[in-house]
Formats: sequence, C-alpha cells, structure tokens
Amino acid sequence: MTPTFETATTLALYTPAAAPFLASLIALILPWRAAAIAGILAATAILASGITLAADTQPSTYAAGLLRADALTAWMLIAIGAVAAIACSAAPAHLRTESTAERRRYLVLAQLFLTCMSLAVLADNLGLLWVAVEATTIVTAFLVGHRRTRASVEAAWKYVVLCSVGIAIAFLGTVCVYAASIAAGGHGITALDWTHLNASASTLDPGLMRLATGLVLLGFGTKAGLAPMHSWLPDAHSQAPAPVSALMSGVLLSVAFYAILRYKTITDAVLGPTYTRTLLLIAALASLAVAATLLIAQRNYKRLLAYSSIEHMGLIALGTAFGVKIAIAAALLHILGHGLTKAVAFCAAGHIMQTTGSPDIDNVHGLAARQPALAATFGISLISLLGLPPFSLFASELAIARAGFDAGHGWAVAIAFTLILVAFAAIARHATAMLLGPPPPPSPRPNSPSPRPAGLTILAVGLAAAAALGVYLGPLEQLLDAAATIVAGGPR
Amino acid sequence: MSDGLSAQLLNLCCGLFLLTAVGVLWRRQVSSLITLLTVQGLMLTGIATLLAAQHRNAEAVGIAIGIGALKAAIIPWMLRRVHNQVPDARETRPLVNVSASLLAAAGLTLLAYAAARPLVALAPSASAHATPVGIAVVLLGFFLAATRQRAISQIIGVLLIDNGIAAVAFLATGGVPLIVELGVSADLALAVLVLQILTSRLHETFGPTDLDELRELHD
Amino acid sequence: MTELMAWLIAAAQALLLALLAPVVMGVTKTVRARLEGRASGRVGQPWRDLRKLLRKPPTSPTDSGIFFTAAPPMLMATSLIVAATAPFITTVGVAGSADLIVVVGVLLLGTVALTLAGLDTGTAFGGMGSSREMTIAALVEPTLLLSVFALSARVGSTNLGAIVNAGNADPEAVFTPASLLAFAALAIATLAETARIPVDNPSTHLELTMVHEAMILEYSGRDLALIEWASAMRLTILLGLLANLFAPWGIATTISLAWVVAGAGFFIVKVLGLAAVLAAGEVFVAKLRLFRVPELLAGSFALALLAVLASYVLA
Amino acid sequence: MTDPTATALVTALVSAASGATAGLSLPASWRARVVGTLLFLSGVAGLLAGLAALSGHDWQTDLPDLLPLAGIKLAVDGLSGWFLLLIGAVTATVGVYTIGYAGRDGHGPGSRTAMFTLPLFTASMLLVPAAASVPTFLLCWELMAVTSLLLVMTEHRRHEQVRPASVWYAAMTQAGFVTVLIGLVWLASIAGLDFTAIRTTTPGVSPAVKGGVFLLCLFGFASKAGAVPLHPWLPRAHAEAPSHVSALMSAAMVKLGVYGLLRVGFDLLGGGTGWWWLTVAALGALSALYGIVQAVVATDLKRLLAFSTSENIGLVLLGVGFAGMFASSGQPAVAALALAAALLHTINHAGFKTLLFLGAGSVVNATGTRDLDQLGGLSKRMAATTALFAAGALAAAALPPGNGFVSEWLLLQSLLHPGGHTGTVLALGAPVAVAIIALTAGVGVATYVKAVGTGFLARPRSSAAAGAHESPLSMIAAMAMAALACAALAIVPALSVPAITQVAASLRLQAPPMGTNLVSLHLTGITATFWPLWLTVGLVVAVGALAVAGRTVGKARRRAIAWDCGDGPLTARMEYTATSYAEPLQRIFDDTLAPERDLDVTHEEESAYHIDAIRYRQRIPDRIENRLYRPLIVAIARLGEAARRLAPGVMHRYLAYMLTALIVVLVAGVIR
Repeated sequence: MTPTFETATTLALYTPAAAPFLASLIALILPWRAAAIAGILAATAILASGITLAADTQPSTYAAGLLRADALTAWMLIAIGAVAAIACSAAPAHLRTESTAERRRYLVLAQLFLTCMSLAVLADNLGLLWVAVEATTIVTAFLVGHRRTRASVEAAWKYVVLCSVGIAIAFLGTVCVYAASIAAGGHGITALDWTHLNASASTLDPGLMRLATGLVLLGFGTKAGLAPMHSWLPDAHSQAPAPVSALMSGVLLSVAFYAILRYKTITDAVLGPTYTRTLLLIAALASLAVAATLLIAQRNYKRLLAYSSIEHMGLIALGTAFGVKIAIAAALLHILGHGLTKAVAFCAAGHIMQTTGSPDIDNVHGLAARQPALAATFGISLISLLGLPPFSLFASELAIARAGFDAGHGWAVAIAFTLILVAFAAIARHATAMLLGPPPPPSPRPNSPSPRPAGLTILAVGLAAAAALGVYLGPLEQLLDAAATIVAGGPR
Repeated sequence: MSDGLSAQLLNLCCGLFLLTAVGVLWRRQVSSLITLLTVQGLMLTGIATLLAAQHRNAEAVGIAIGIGALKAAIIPWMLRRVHNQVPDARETRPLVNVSASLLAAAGLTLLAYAAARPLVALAPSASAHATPVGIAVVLLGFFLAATRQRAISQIIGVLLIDNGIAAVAFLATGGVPLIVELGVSADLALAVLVLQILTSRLHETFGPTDLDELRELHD
Repeated sequence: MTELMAWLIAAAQALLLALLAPVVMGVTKTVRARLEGRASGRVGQPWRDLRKLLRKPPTSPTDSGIFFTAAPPMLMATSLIVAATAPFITTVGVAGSADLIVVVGVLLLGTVALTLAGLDTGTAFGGMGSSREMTIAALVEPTLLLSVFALSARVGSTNLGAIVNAGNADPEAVFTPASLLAFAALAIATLAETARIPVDNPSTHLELTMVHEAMILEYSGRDLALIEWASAMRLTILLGLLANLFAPWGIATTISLAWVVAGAGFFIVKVLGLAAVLAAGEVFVAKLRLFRVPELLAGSFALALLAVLASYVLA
Repeated sequence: MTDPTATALVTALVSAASGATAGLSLPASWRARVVGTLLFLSGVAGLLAGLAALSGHDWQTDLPDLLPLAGIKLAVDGLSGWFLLLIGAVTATVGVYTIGYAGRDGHGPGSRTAMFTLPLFTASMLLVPAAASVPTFLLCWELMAVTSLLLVMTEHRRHEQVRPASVWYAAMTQAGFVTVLIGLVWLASIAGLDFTAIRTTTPGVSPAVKGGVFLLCLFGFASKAGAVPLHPWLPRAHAEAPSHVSALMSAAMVKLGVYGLLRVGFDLLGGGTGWWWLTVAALGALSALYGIVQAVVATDLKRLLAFSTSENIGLVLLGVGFAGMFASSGQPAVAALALAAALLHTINHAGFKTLLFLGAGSVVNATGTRDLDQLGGLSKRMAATTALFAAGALAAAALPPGNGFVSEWLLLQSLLHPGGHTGTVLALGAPVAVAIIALTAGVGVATYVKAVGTGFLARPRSSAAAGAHESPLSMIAAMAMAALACAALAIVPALSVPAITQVAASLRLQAPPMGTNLVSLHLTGITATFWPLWLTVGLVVAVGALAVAGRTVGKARRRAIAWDCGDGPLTARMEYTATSYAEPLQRIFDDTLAPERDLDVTHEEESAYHIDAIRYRQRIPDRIENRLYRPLIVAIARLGEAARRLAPGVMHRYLAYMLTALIVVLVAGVIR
C-alpha cells in the first residue's frame, strides 16, 4: 500500500471524532453563526471520512491504537454523517429565536454528541464502545432539557435516569464478557477487543456468554429504543429541539443497535444463532406491538414520530433476528433510510411547531392549504416512513419479509406486518387530519415565522437521497454486502 | 497479610456490602440512606484495595483509592448538599411497604446467586465466589429505584446499581483494565453531576422533588 | 335463393304478426265482455282506433326532449325485430334464428325506452308509472332467464328454432315436469311483461293502480297509435312464444310454401285460442296490490328454479 | 430493442415520465393541455404494446441493480398484453379528457401535485401487468397505490369528505397489499422469486401451501377489485376523487385485481382445486347482488357508478370463478368460454364505465353537484353529454345493442351450456349463478334508467342544474372516443376472439370455442349464435323508418302543457327524483338495506296539537360496512385508549418494565 493511501485512511480514521470535537471548541469561542457553519463542516467531514473508509476495497482494519474501521463501521459513519449533515444544517433555523448563551451551549453539546457517536462506531474495544454510548446520554441530557420548560426538564430527568440504568446493565454485560475473555487467556486492554474476542470466540465460556448476551441486549436495547425498555424515547424525542431529536431518532438509536450487532457476531460464534434470534424476535415484536397500539390514539405529532422510530427499530431488530445475510443487509439499509427520513420528518415537525405554536395534532388544520412547501416536505417524509415506494424503507421492508420466510419465520413476518398495518392506518389518519382540509382562519399568532426556503431545500435533498437509495444503490452495494457478511458471517 | 486473612477480610467486606444494600431498602429517612451509601462506598474501596493487594499491582491500588474517594466522599457530599435544600426529611410513602420490599430483596438475592453461577464457576478464587453479591446489589438498587417516589432515592437507586456493577467488575476480573475503569468512573461522576444539576433545576420548576408530580409527559 | 326466401318469410311473418295483433286485442276484449255479460265492441274495433289515431297530430309536453319522441318508434322497432326473427310460422332460416336471451333483451329494451319517455314528461304520473314498471321488469328478468335455462338445458342450446324443433321431434318431451313448470313460470312472466290483470289493469286510468298506462298518458295521435300497436304485438309475440315452445305442432320445419301457409294457419289458431284463455282467466282474477306483485314474481321464480332442477334430476 | 412490445411500452413510460415533469414545471395555464396530450400519447403507446403482446410478441428484460436487494424483472405475455391494451385505451381517453377538465386555474385537478401524479399513476398501472418477479410486482402495486392515494386527495380543500375517504382508501389498500405481500413472499420462499421459476416449481408445492397462498392473494386482489366484503373504500374513493381519476380507477385500476387473480391463480399456481374458484364465484355473486342493490338506491351519481363497478366486478369474478371450476373439473372448452366472457366483460366494463364517469365528471363540472335529486333537465342544456351518457348507460344496463349485453350473453351461454356439468356443485351452482346474473341485470337496468331518467330528463330541480352549460370540446371528444370503443366492441365482438385465444394460451387453457367470423358471435361447441351487427342495423333502420314516416305522412307535432289535473302549472318539485324512483325497489330490498329513517316533528309552543315543522331524513347505510368494519374500528380505537395506559408518565412503571425484563433475561440465562 503506498504511504499516501495509508495516511489518507488513517486520517479518515481520526477525522470523524476529531472534526466535531474541534467544532465544539470553535463553538465555545466564535460567534454562533460561524460555529454553526463549523458544525456543518464537521458533519460533512464525518460523511467524507465514512466514504473514504468505504472506498478502500478489502475489509481489513486500521487498528491505529484503539480505533478500527471495517465495512460495517464505514456504513455507520456514512449514516451518522448524512443525518448529522441534515440536522446541523437545519439547526440555525431553529436557533434563531434563542439567546446567545443557549445557542453556544446547544452548538457545543451537539458537536460533542457527534464526537461520542463517531467514537462509539470507531471503537474496537467494547469497553470503549460502552463508554462512548454512555457519554452520548450525558451530552444529550442537557440538549433534551435545552428549552427549560417544565416538560423538557421532566423529559431530561426521565431520560437520564432510565438510560443510565439501562446502560449500567450493558456495562454489567461487558464486564461478564471481559471476565469470560480473561478466563479464556486474554489479558489487559486487548481482552475486550472485538477482533480478539471474535478470533477466540470458541474458547469463551458458553454459560457466561448466555448471561452476558442477555444483559447486553437489554442494556443497548434501552438506548436503541426496543420495548420493554423504550419508555424514555417518546418523552425525550418529543421535548428535545427538533434537530436534536432528528439526530437522536435518526442515528443514536442505530448506533446503540450497532453495538448489539457487534456482540451478536461474538455470541453467534459461541452459542449458535438461536439464543440471540429468540431474544431479538421477542424484542422486535414487542416494539412493533407497543408502537402500533400507542400510535392509534396519539395526540402529539412529535411523539407520533418517536413511536414511529420505535416501530422502525423493531423492524431492524426483526431483520437482525432472522440473521441470514440478506436480512442483515436489509436491516443496515433500513438504518440508513430510516435515519435520513426521520431526520427530515423531525426537522419539518420543528418548523410546524414554530408556525402553529402547538404540538397537538388537533390544533393543526389545513396545513397543505396554509404552508404548501412545509406540508409537502412533512407529508412526503411520512409517506417514506410508511414504507411506501419509491423510498428505501419499502425496499428494506420487502427484503426483511423475504428473509423472514427464507429463515422459516413466516409467522413472525405475518404478525409484524399486521402490526405495521395498524401503525400505517393510525399515522395516515393523523397525517391527513393535520395536512388536508380548507385553510383555517388567519391565526391570531402575529409572528408565526414561516420556514425560509433555504431550510426546506436541505430537507428536500434528504428526501431525494432516501428516494435515490430506494431505487439504485450504486457504489454502496458492495459496502452493504461486505458489512452484512461481517455480521451474518459466511457467504450465506 | 496471609492469604487466609485477606480472604476473610474480603468476605467481610462483601457481607457488609450486601447488608448495606438491604439496609437501604429497610430505612425510611433519606439521611440514613446516604450514610448507608457511604458505608457501602467504603466497603467497595476495601474490596478493591484487597484485590489490588492480592495481585500486588500498584496501579490497581491507585484506582481503588480514587474510586474510594469518589464513592465514599464526593458523592455523599453532593447528596447531602441536595438533601439539605429539601426541607422534609422523611420518605413519605414508598409504593411497596417495607416488609414486602424485604421479601422481594430476599427473592432477588436468590435470583442473583442462581444467575451468577457461570461467573462463580469461572475461577476457584475466593473473589469469584463473591460475585453474586455484586449482582444482588444491582437488583436491589433497581428495586429501590422502581419503588421509591423521592428524587433523591432515585439517585441512590442508580448509585447502588453502579456500586454493584463495580463490585462485580472487581471480584470477577480483579479490576477492569485501566482505561475502561477510568471511563466508568468518569461517567459515574458525570452522571451524578447531571442528576445533581437536574434535581436542583427540578426544585426551581416543580418545588419539592416528589416524583409523583412528574406526570405531565404521558400519552 | 333460399337466403332471399328466408328473408321474405321473416318479413311476411312480421307483417302477419303486425296485422294479427289488434285482432288478438279485439278477441280478448270481446271474450272478456261476453263472460262479464256485457255487450262488447266488434273484434275489429282496435283496428279502427289505430286508423283514427294515425291520422291525428301527436302532441308532446313542453319540457320533454328527444327521449319522449323517440320512444314509440323504438318500442315498435323492437316488437318488429322479435316478430321477424322468432319461430312463429317456421323454424327455418332467419325466422327461427333468434336466441331466447336476445329476445328477452330486446323486449326489455322496448320497456326501457318507454320508461325513459315516462320520465321525460316531467309529470308525477310518468315518473310513478316508469318507477313501477322498472321495479316489475327487474323482478321478471330472473324468471324469464331461468325458464330459458330450463328449456335450453333439455335441448342443449338457447336458439329458439332448435328448442321448437326438439319439441316437434319428440312430443312427449314437452310434457316432462320441467317443461310444465317452465310453462307456468313463463305464463306468469308474460302477464307481468304485458301488463295484464294480476299485475296491472290495462283498461284503467286510476293513478293508484296504473303502471303501463301512466307512462303513455301524455301520448296522443300517431305516437299513441304506434305504442298501442306495439304493445298489442308484444302480447301476440309472447303468446306465440308460449304456444310454440310448449305446443310446437303444426309449425313449418321446411321452406316449402304450403307448409309455411299451414304453419301460419296453425299459429293464428293457437294464438287466438291462448288469447281467449287469457281473457277468460282475467275475468276470475282481481288486480294485486303493487307490493304483492313481488310475491307473485317470487312464486314464478321458484317455479322456474324447480323447472331447472327438475330438468337436471329427471332428464 | 427491435421488439414492438418493448418499444411501445418504453415510449408509453417515457411519455408518462415527461408528462409528470411537465405537470410539475409548467405554469397553470399550459399544464393541463401538455399533460393531457402526453397522457394520450402514453395511453396509445400502452395500447399498441398490448396489441403487440397479444399478437405473440412476448418480451422480457432483467434490471438486476434497480430496487436494492431485489432487482427488477419485466415480462409481457398474452395475459399482460390484454390488460396493457385495456389500461392504454382508458389512459388515452382520460388524457384527452384532462385537457378540458383540469381547467386553467391550477387548483384541484389542475394543481401541480395532481398533474404530477396523474401520469405516474397511469405509468405504474402499465407496469403492474409487465412485472415478472415477486419484488417487481409488489413495487409496481404499491407505486400504483401511492399515486392513486395522492390523486384521491386532490380536492381536499373543497369537500371535507375527501379526508375520511382517503384514510379508508389508504388503510384498505395497504391491508390488501400486506396480504398479497405475505402470500407471494411465502410462495417465493418455496418456489423462487421469478415468475418463470415459480411456474416450474409449483407442481411440487404441497396443495395446503398453494391453498394458503391463493387465499391470501385472493383477499388482497379482491379488495383491490372492490369485491363486496372488501369494498367500503370503493364508493368513498370514487365519489370523492376527481372524475377523470375515478374513471381511471374504476375502469383500469380495479381490473388489475382481476389480473392479479388470473396471474396467481391460473398461471403461477397452475389452476389449483375446485374450492378456490368456488370462493371466487361466491365472492363474485355477493358483489354483483349487493353492489347493484346499493347502486339502485344511491342518489349520489358517482356513488351509484362506483357500486355498479362492484357489481360488474362481481360478474367478472363469477366468470373467472366458473372458468376455474370448469377447468379443474375437466371441461376445458367451457372453461375457456367462461374465461372469454370474463375477459370480454373487463374490457366492455372499462369502455362504458370510463364513458359514464367522464359523463358524470362533465355534469359535476357544469352543475357543481353530484346529487341526482338536484339535477334534471340537462338533456336540453347539455345535449352531447346526455346523449353520450345515455349510450354508456345503455351499455352498462346490458341491453342488446350495447357491449355490456354481449359479454353477459357469453357469460350466460357458458353457464347455460347443458350436459357439461358433471359435479353436483356445478349442477347446483350454474342455475343459481344464472339467477343471480339475471336479477343483477334486471336491477341494473332499473339503476341506469334512474340515473339517466332522473339525472338528465325533464325539468331541472335546482338552480345549479338550471344554470348548467355544455362542457368544453375536449371532454366531449374524450367521451365520444369511449362511446366509439363501446360501439365497436358491441357490433364486432368477434374481433377479440384471437386475442382471447392468446390470453388463454398464456394461462395454459384451451382456446375458447368461438367462431372468428366478424359478423356474428358464433359458439362452435353448442349451437348458439347471435348477430349483434344485424340486430343493431335492424333496430336503427326500423326506428329511422318509423320516425321519418311519421314526420312526412302525419301532421306536424304540437307542443302543449302536460296533464296537470287542471289546477295550475306543474312545478319541478312534482317530478320523480332518484329517491322516489328507487323507493319501490328499496322497499322490496328493505331487509338487506335497512335504511335509517329519522322523523322529528316540532310543535308550536302553545299547544301540542299544532305542528310547526316536520323534518324527515333518510339515509341508506352500507350494512356490510356497519356489520363488519364498524366493530373492528371501535375495537382498535378501544385498544388505542387502553394502550395509552401503557405510558402513563409515571417513572416507577417504566422502571418496573425494565426490572421485569432484567429478571426475565436472568431467568432465561439460568434455565438452559
């Protein structure tokens, strides 16, 4: 390998974590507009480094110290970069009405949030992965409580307590894995390295790994929003400022699920796939059931989007549970598609909140007549979330269904798609209540700022990307295939 | 320090460690809860130092003292400061009465021992045999958090869980590698800081931190 | 040559029916009057009414449109076509080639033209008559088609000529229970189609009871003549079909002139006989309430269904 | 790409795509014209593709890298050719109609979204028959669903009923899609993704699995076709959608449900067993009867036409059901005849239903109301629309010179074919089916006489109807195109025999026993012939002769006021309206319709004996919807309310969930 190529990839290995960290420092000193632009640049840096890591063909790793990047990491970095780009570029529109101190705090914390997520994805050591995921909770705690209303403080409180408890269980699981790795002859820091564990999987103690898997699935499942550990998600995502909930719903849940994917490769090697399959299947169907039933009588459109995130994370867990290569590829594609669309949906919901002033579905009437561009963006993002073509969620849901039947779990697919149907009907009813109908009388709110066209074009670009993904993957095809082989293991 | 003595000391510390957890469930006053938490912190430091001494590894001793300072000194200080802002001392009415809590504690400890069997079977050393205590404390901490209304008791529940996990980490592996240990304690400190700030902000917005008022966010 | 001959016979048959229809109406009126003990007009009276009406100018209501003026010619056209193609005198060539379903459809087309005309007048009577007529026509249709099913199941085709030939070939096949049930069903359906007594009273103008008369209330002059004439032809057609399907003897099965004339003679006798029987029947039966008519038609539907089942079980 | 089918289909898709971009970009005044013409071109190209496919030019292509993780595979054979022809023809007619109908103002049907989605809707409908693998079929199916949903919502600003209609439509279409997805993916997991692979491996698949797959697909396709128990979306969506969209949905989209049934039932699963097709026939019979009974009492013109679509689909399903039963009980000739009747009825229905919906559209465009009780007197104000609508009604009522009668005659012949019935099921089923078809035909005639009579004739019953004016030329031209198509199908139906033979071949059935002599419709197996051409000529000549004779020989016609019993001028209120017209039939079908009547009498304040006002309101509900769907919706709503207690906002409940989950996981770890 020529040295220049070597430095480019090692550079690409560091930038995802370094760039946003640098941006957060800038945010401390420079005025907020410059800091916002720095944030956008940091996000695009993550995306760029994700693409460069993906570009190098063989799935070998670059273990410069603790960091490591293989095809799966590259895919996750692309997801983080894309969603971050949308969220950061939508942030200035939402910060217009806030004081400079709040703006500064928001930008610093947001960039730290990106740093932690990039670290989590790049970490080879599972302990470091846990630390990074826990750090995201702390950083976002203040972001959720950003608006200092009674509701947002309550949401932040519940968010921190529930997530810390959940993550603590994950740490207990990590400790058990560490203990098993030590007993199998590992020592010091490398005992928890994913590569080491993957290699020496056969020597790990099965009983302990059974306990560890259960705890890890439960712990990271909390951060991934899987039922029954999902209760924090609707409160946190509905109270956080729109770009933050876009980031959290779009990609934080998937980063937590990425951790479960990493552990799944190890446990499948030790125990065989049945244990993780049953746990994931139960979690997936529970999430779909909770999301579907709670969407029926939903009254707040941000909580509606939050429950839709739980539904889609349930679908991703379902795909992973089936375990065949095409199911994992579908789950990964679903992660990217859902991230993009949910980010656009939350940002649009933020604009709707600004124009109508109320989060309740009943107070929003005839939006399509009043704000056609905003209503179109929100409507199309909902169409994509409902799994309708030409968006990528349709392609991944179809692939998950096919994989389910191939893996002999037809009944699970049938139950899952019936629940998705209930959710579909509920979301359709709420969305049409908000969007359709004659324009309401001119609202008494004098300064309801309609969203600037610049804000909406970014969202439109996000939707276009999701649609493009649904039709033609192009270069991402091999990356997706390589990433799926890592998790599914073996050519199947 | 002969091996027999250190093994006995270790068992003593673990015994007290579990006892304090049960005591937390037993007592009603928040101030006594905080003292029990401090004692538990000390016991945890004891376990850490004993294990470090057994392995004659200076670095581990340093970690143990650091954790000791954190869990036995800084955190109780913060909790007392928050507690003083709140006038009422007694815990009003826990959701599950005390006798039921203790029965549940016994059941959870039994479950912890059963679940920790693979950990125990891992190594014949005395410390490995004590790991179920850690898991028991985790479950008790969880139970406390799930059945008490006071915000302070929530924090104590979370801290109990962290103590339990740290105990499991030390006993099962003789201390988690340095960088992870540092990460854990950093997170722990930050978690407490955040909880502390939030409770103070809760005071401004909600008044006495009776968690039952926190019902506005529902479906 | 036989092609032209067939067309000529068909035309002759149509002409015969056209001339015979008013006479059939005359016969029914005289038989009915005689049985009720009152003096009746001459049998040729309908012809004289037609000649009088044909000379008078037609009037149409102010708001009626094309549908009102087009209905009489359409009604007459449908009657003429069925008269030309159904096997009354002979079953050979064009005259016997009609398909039973097509015949039922064409007659229904005539009724539809009349109902639309009723609506086009814009009067309450026209609407009422057309609504009732359509209700009855909707319920008669299943009976007609099911009795067609019963007849065609035995023979293997719905072509009228084939059915009549089959009846002609082995006479005892006509007396099977399936045939008798089909005859009863078809008889009731005929009464409903041609607005005879149990379903509708042809001679009344009392708006509570009239169905057919209400639709043609606004007609006068040559329009009324055409309608009266066409209605008479429909009665003759249906009686002729009843006669030939269930008593096919005497119908000409070859092209030869002698057979055709004999066939026509037999046909006239059979139709006038049936007309007399119909008139006699009407004397002893009272008109049903409109909402009792569906029960009558349901009865005839049941008869038709039994006919079909019988044609399977027994045939 | 020298294959004619491929070039035609590609031109159709390309012109639809350019129509969509034009719809999005052009200014309002030009939008309708350009999109209309491009739609017309796309329709004609689709028509040619269908014709090419029907004349034997089968074509297929494979695009593996589109649609991630699945790939797209297209193939056109006889069966898809028939439906391409049908959809192409309807699209062309609607294209011409849109030029006039979509207006200049850029709102409602002329809005940017509507003009963008309309070509995409027709393009996706053209793609559904061309799909040749399970993922492609499901993709095109859902594309059609999305675009049609957006089109149903076009006029959401003007009518508030559009919102519930679109929710019903979205939910039921998605329910149908989910069942089809589960059925086809289940089949694909056993027999492979491509239709060719499925065809070869299905003989080996166990009958239980094939039965399960067929029932699932039947649910989905029957709901798309609007068969009765699954029909509630149809009258709502068609009544609220703009008329050119209802025409597309009713004439073309609904037929793709039948296409799906034929493709899965006959082609992929190889015909299957008798009970499959008995269910299809039973569904058909129920749809036919219930559809027409609801249609006859409907006072909303477009709701009447929508229920009549349910009825005609019922007849098609009857034909398909009996074709399947005959085929599986070893009578290929009659099976082919029944299939021919069903196929001919799909294209006949497409013809006259397009004409009727476009007519209804021009009426709504002119008067602004769909309520038959408010209309009347349009024959003078909108002579062309009235004449064309009457021609469509004649065909729809299955009266002889119309094309509806031709396919109904064929269907009856296939059922009446005596001696062919071996099994008792067929022996009993055939006469019952004939009875049902007959009753449906009878009530159908009453429906369309009511629609034409009360809607168009006599005096206008409202100021809106009085102020009606004739529609623009392009709308009349479109209706004339549809009328011409109906006339051609009525007079020379034998044209379609070679095409039907090609379709039967691609479904592995025998050629239908029908002569190809253009003048007559001759059935070779049984001696039954019918000369539509001579019948029409005879009627025209007879009517013409009598009318001319009357005018030349007799005296001139006079105008006079109608008989008003002598007491003053007749007002429009005395006319029979749609409700009063259907009142006898409603009374006869009272127990199936169960109309809701409420009567409130308001008395004077002083005394109870003096009545101030009496208000009578009658509404005819859809009983199947109330009996089947209302309880389901109430149950789901109650489930939603109950589920809200899952997230009460209390921290302890959430922690309790997590604690139980932890305990469960630990216990799972303990017991092996």
